[in-house]
Amino acid sequence: MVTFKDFRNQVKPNWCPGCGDFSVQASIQRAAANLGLTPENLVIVSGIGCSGRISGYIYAYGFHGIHGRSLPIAQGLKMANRDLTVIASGGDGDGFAIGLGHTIHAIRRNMDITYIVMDNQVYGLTKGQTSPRSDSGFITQSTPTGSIDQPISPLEVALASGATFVAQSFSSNVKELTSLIEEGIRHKGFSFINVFSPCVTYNKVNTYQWFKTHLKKVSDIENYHPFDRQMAMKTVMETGGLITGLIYQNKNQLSYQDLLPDYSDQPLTKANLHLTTEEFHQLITEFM
Amino acid sequence: MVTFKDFRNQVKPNWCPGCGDFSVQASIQRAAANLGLTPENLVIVSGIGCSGRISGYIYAYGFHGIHGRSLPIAQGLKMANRDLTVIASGGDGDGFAIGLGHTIHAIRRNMDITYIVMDNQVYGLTKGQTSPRSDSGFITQSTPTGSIDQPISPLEVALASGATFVAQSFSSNVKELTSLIEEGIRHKGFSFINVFSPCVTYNKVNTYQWFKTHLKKVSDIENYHPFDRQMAMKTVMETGGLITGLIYQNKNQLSYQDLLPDYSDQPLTKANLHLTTEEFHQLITEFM
Amino acid sequence: MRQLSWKIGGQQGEGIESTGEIFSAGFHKLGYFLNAYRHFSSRIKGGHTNIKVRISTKPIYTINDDLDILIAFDQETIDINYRELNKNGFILVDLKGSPKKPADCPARFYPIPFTKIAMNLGNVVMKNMVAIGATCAILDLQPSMFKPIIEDMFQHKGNTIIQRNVKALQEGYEYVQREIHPLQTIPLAPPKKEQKMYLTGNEAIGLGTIAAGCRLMFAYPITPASDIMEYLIKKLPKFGGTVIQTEDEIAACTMAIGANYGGVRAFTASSGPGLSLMMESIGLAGMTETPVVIVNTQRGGPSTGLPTKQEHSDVFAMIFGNHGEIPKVVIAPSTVEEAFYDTVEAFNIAEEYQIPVILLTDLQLSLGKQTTKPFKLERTEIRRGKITEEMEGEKDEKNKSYFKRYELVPSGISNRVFPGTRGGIHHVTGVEHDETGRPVESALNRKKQMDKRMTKLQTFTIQSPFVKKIYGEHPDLLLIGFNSTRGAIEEATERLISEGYVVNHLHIRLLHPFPKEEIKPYMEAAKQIIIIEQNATGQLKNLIHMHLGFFDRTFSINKYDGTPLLPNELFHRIKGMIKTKKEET
Amino acid sequence: MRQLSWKIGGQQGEGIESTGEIFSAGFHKLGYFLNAYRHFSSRIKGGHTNIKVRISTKPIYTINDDLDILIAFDQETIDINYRELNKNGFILVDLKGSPKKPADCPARFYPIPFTKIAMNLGNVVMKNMVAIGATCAILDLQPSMFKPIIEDMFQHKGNTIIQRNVKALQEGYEYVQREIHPLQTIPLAPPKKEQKMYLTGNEAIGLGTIAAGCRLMFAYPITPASDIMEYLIKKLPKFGGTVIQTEDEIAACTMAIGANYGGVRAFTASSGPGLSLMMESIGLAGMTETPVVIVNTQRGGPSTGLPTKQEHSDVFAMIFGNHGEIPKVVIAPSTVEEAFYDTVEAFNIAEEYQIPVILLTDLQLSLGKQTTKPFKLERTEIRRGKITEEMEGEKDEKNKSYFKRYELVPSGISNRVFPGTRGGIHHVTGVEHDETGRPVESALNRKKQMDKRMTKLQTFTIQSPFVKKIYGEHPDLLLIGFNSTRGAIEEATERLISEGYVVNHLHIRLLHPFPKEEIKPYMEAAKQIIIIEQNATGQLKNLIHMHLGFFDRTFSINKYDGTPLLPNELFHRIKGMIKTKKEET
Ligand SMILES: Cc1ncc(C[n+]2csc(CCOP(=O)(O)OP(=O)(O)O)c2C)c(N)n1
Ligand SMILES: Cc1ncc(C[n+]2csc(CCOP(=O)(O)OP(=O)(O)O)c2C)c(N)n1
Ligand code: SF4
Ligand code: SF4
Ligand SMILES: [Mg+2]
Ligand SMILES: [Mg+2]
Repeated sequence: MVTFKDFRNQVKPNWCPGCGDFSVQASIQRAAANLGLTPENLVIVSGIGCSGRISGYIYAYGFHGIHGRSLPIAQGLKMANRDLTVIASGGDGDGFAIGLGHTIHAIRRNMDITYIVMDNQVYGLTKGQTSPRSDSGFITQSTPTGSIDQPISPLEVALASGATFVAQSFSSNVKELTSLIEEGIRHKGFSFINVFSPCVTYNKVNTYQWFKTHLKKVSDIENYHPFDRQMAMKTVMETGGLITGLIYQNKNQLSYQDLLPDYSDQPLTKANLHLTTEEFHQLITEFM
Repeated sequence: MVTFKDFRNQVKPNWCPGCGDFSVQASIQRAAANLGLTPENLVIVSGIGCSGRISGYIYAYGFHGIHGRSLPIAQGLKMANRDLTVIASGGDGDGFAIGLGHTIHAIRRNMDITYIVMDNQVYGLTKGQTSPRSDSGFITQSTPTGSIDQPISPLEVALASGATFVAQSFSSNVKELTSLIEEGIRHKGFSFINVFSPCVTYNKVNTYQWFKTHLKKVSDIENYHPFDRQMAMKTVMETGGLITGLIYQNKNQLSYQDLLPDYSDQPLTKANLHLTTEEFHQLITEFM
Repeated sequence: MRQLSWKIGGQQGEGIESTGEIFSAGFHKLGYFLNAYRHFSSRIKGGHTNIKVRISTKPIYTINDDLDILIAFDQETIDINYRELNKNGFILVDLKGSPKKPADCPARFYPIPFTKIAMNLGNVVMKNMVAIGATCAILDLQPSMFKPIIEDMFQHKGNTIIQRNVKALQEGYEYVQREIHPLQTIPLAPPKKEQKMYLTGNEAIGLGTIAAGCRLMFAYPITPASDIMEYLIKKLPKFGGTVIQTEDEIAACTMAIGANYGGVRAFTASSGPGLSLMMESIGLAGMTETPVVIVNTQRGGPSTGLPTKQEHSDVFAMIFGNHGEIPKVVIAPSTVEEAFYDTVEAFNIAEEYQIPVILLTDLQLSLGKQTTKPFKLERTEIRRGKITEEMEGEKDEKNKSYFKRYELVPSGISNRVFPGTRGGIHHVTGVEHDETGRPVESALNRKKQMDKRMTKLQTFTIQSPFVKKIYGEHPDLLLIGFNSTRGAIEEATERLISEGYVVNHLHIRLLHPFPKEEIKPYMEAAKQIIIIEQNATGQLKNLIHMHLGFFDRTFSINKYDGTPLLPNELFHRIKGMIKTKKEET
Repeated sequence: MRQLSWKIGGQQGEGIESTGEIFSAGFHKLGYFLNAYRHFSSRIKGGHTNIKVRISTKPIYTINDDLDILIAFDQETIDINYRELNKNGFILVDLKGSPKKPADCPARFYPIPFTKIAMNLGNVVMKNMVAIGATCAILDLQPSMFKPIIEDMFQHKGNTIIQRNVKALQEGYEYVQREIHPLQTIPLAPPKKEQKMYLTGNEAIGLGTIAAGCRLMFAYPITPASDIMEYLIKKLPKFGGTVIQTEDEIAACTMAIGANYGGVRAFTASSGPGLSLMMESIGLAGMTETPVVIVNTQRGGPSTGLPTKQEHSDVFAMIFGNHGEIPKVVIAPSTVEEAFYDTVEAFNIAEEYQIPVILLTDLQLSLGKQTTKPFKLERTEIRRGKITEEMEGEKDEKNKSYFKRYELVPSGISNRVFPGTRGGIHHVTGVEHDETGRPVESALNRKKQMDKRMTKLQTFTIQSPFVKKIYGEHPDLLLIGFNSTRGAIEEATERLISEGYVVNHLHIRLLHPFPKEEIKPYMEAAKQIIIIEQNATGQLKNLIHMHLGFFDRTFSINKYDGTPLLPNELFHRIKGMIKTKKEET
């Protein structure tokens, strides 16, 4: 039997002690074990940021790409080998600033991959500038008098973009997070999971304590059911997005892979590259 | 008195006869005249696409930039000269494919500019490929068996991104469109206006006729009032976005210019560039 | 006549393009060698457009300067193009709009009621067929030769349409025969009968990718590259793959990188603006040693520039554009045939060396159509380089091993392994890393890994890194070019030789790493060297200076007005520059 | 001693950086010349970091290879750094963790209870102050000299904190005086008293932008450029402007272009990955003739590479990275002082020539601190080039005129006019255009506008396009470098001269357009030329080859392991390469 230890490696993360990303790492490892995945069939693609380092801390294939582009890399990979479990991951700057366009287009495309954002509402690796997730008024190196931009709402944007799986969690709640990641991986389509993952060094506002007092579980909301997109949107708007759990899932929408006409059932990576003489002949005859 | 003729130039648009963009052009000219703007204080910034050519067809300052970047150019310009009326414009590929990140960030930033998307649900200038606005199943050069991506909903995405002014119109309805552009320009903040502007050459589905039978005015919806964000979102979701009029406006949110601490009231472009000896001395003393 | 130059012009949207198609398809079927180039502008309807088709009994790699027959649908077409006409040329112009013959035009001028004939038959677009019919009369050919092509082309539109078009063809033919007296026909010499293909460079590239075993293309539309995706979206699904139209070029390139990392041959194609956006991704491919092929169909720059015009101004950007230093290969085919074979090789090189490979074409090659020998699958091969298959993975918890993806081997080329392979787990990162891909900042490791990467191409070359036509050991002139100017240079060379000059011609295929040692002897042997390129700053010239010097003997011919460089034009420019006396014979 | 080299090392997050700050601030106040460089890694807490401070009685432009005093908070610091120590050097190491002296270390080794003393005073971070106090004892200086600096630094934390830190300082001092016997102090020679500034290259650039009248910065955070935005966001609002943190570098660059078009001096700053993303925007600026200044603080490449390390690998990408051909200027300052004045000039050149200007620095210059002469506002000027003010606009409907923004004037530099100006209406586009900015595709217009743009820099140069130190007319050696290697090259030159070689040194400031004619005589005069740069492929060398050749006489010294090139190291590498016999005297 696989256990989460199978997904551990010998690398000591260089995150600050107490960083929220540790628990995200652990949750991915647990979810992978619970689902009985094997390390060689799991790929963690990540962006650049403190969070982006995660691909090096899990015993699985890992691709640490460039800032904001984890999703295109992950999608290209998934297209190449549909049998792999592909998890894309990165920070809130990575996914909602430089990578925002890709995030929304990946949501629209609905490939069967899982995207985990480690949302600390700040730029960690570059030493504490505002992120698109920073609250207005938030004071950072780049906004010494407080941010004046409206923060982005990941849940609203994901829902508005037609996401088929939207979840949110808090890195302290490893149990909830693990099970959401499992569900995300099981979901046949693009799964978007935003995780509040506190930066203990540069975000002194949205701390563990702050989240503990502000977050609410959707499972505690009466009559909430995550298959109603309008209800999901309404609830997100009403709560300012401070909810956790499975926010929305659409199980009916087919994934990109399943919609693609003539897309090989076998992983493309296993395909025979050589054309037959006949196939080639047919191709060139068009021009003869 | 200024009239729309003041905003006409001698250039004959190279759009196809019947292209929806002609009316968008006319509506901008009318709105500018109705508001009593002068050509030299109006700047049309545009992206690349058939739609992007619009900056050359209006007698005003015009900046035809690069694909997907009309909004950053427009924002930089507005920062330089807050007294100008800045209209950014472009196609649905420009604003929702390559430029989508900028669109949402511009919405968040809420500078006092007006953004008009000429939405023909296809790539015109590059000869008819799918755009992020193409319906699924839409057949184009790049999707001969029909698009399998979910189309983006401009209204949902704009609302979800915290837009303070969201409107939609149809290029056939010059009256409505003109008045929405006027309101957009008057709005103190970022105004997002999506315009269904049929491509008569490459979109044989979403035609003038199609829109005529499918669009509904929000003013015809009972009890609709555009100051309720939740109602706006709900209505957009229910109607599949096939509505026109002022969808949402938030008059209370200050614009970026108004929130920016110490931002010069005078256009920065008029500022004296020279430091006084004293100012300079103060700056370097810190390092002495 | 052994060759004929024909042009049809009118407004965009009038069907000029498909008329050119039909016309050349006819001659292709007869067995002639063709070369066609379309002049068009960056708008959908309206604006002058024309297609020039050159027909010959022997292989040709360029259109030419002259014109024998001009079909004009409007006065603008005459005004823009009549200067190209030969003295005995023909202008067949639509009577509608009362066309005028320019005063200084020596060609024969025949207004013909193209529109009227077509309208009588029910549809104005058929004026195109009328024009082809009229051309037949002048060439003394039976218009029925176009019937099968019309049938093929209009098959989906039904029989009536086909018949009407055939009628239009016939009426055009008959009108000329009936009304023009005396009609001095210009019959073409008969063609050699052998199998040929007639296609664009972009189509050849598309074919090449399939032959290379590429199964995924990721791309964002842009002129003049979009055809490649439009061709492949029709073909790749037949092989289980597909084309994904991405949100932008950054996504296109990084998706292609992701797919290659996953073990599938994948690529992207774009033009200047798209390539500029891919610079960061190209660096990622270089640093992570992930193969990726990128096609750049050059067009007029800078910025949006001249999207529908010919230029060669991205050479340096392709070689040096990304920040930091990576191994990279830039290949520039010069004919449709090369475009095919070089595409296959691009995939081989990318995988063998685990690097980004840029296939650099230009608008003239990519969009222009050429007759070529049928491509041979046997002439291609698939070489995937070092790939480690399934291995005994360490299953014991304590002893989990990482695969040395970046092992320091003398060649610099370590083994790749695809995700999903047992025992192959490793980490990939654009950050400097150790042998297993773990980010490491130490100076020692850095130097080793940097050297490893740069070693990969230390001795790299390809078979014939340049095409050479050598006519003498100590030539008066050495002409050097690349991409689609090849035909023009060859024809200019022939004329120079016929005037008694000794001229050699090198056409560079491998732009980077530059084959300097191989080229050097040819440069040393030449009295004067002229570097011919379609850009303003002389990028190939600078590359040659950088690697080889020869400042005293190198001269430049540059063209950057967006139009193709043509044989006569080039001949005259070269003649105006010749410093050396020709060898007395 | 005339100079001292001091280093403090420990884990990131332990306050090493601020200790270096305080330490050097003290000597700066005393009037010494300083140079400081921080070794750090791409993580927030943990991982070895150190700061090396060199203190001298005369100007210095680099840190050096040697070390007199090493303050170590852990064994790792000793192991990594002890080899730099002079024979008579000192290691002062925290007693905690039972440090061991490496067997081959000749320096004096004194474990001191830094942590314990600090803990006794209430906070472990004060071990830094204890260490500074200990250093004072060795230098025979009163620790009270640091009091005003501590007061300044901890002002906002209140009096108690200040007093405790002063106490920690004192106790460190006293501990050494009390416990180390015999204590061989190494007193510093007294400094020359004159006003000086002590700051980083990035701070100098920040100051330069303000002095240039720049009022808007648009940027996306990235090491090692972020400091510039962080400095300016504190200053620009005082002048009515601001810094906008954008969603990415493409937005940053295009916003800066928009603002410049609007008439405000605006810029962006980034490093390699950001610059790669800006290539398309840079082309837009070139094509639309919109001024824009872009700062590239180079770091280790390719891709994410070595974000906290020194390198020079973006030279070619800066000059040639964008597709298509535009006029562009690339300036590379080599000292903090030059960084300031060159920044001002960058804005002047951008506006005068209406082009993008890239200010190329490197990590060592951008983040390293240097003592420099106070900047003088009088030495700067603001030249905005040709700007048309308010004009008589055509008000009559029939006669609406367009301003000829791209008028074909001989210099190629037409008048600009800002939106909002009456009579100035025109169109701006990245598409090829006519004199009023209307998109035009004709070959004739294309050539004219292309020539116009390229003409702008035909004869361009700047005052001293390179810094020269000429010691002889026919030197044995000519050393050529750029950016922050200047100090190392100067010191190596001095040693070579002291050994009897005749050595000249050129340090290139204007990388593009390359000042080839000016440099040529110096190259011709030299027996051997060594080009020194921190990259693997020899980019400056290639640039020189391209423009000037001299293949037979040019040699390369490259370093690309991420660490700065230091004077001794360089001296030895040069000596190992010298081909020419030194002049007999
Ligand atoms: C193109 C590019 N621009 C900028 C950077 C610098 N950079 C590295 S990480 C980062 C943002 C980090 O924030 P986030 O994505 O929220 O991750 P976190 O560190 O907070 O986990 C930036 C701007 C880069 N590596 N590449
Ligand atoms: C970076 C870049 N990529 C691609 C292109 C090619 N291109 C020009 S316009 C366009 C899209 C046109 O679609 P849209 O924005 O919807 O405008 P429309 O023509 O439909 O009005 C594209 C892909 C380009 N100019 N620049
Ligand atoms: S800086 Fe913040 S996000 Fe980065 S490792 Fe430290 S706590 Fe985590
Ligand atoms: S192609 Fe479509 S969008 Fe472009 S001009 Fe023609 S009708 Fe308008
Ligand atoms: Mg973050
Ligand atoms: Mg469109």
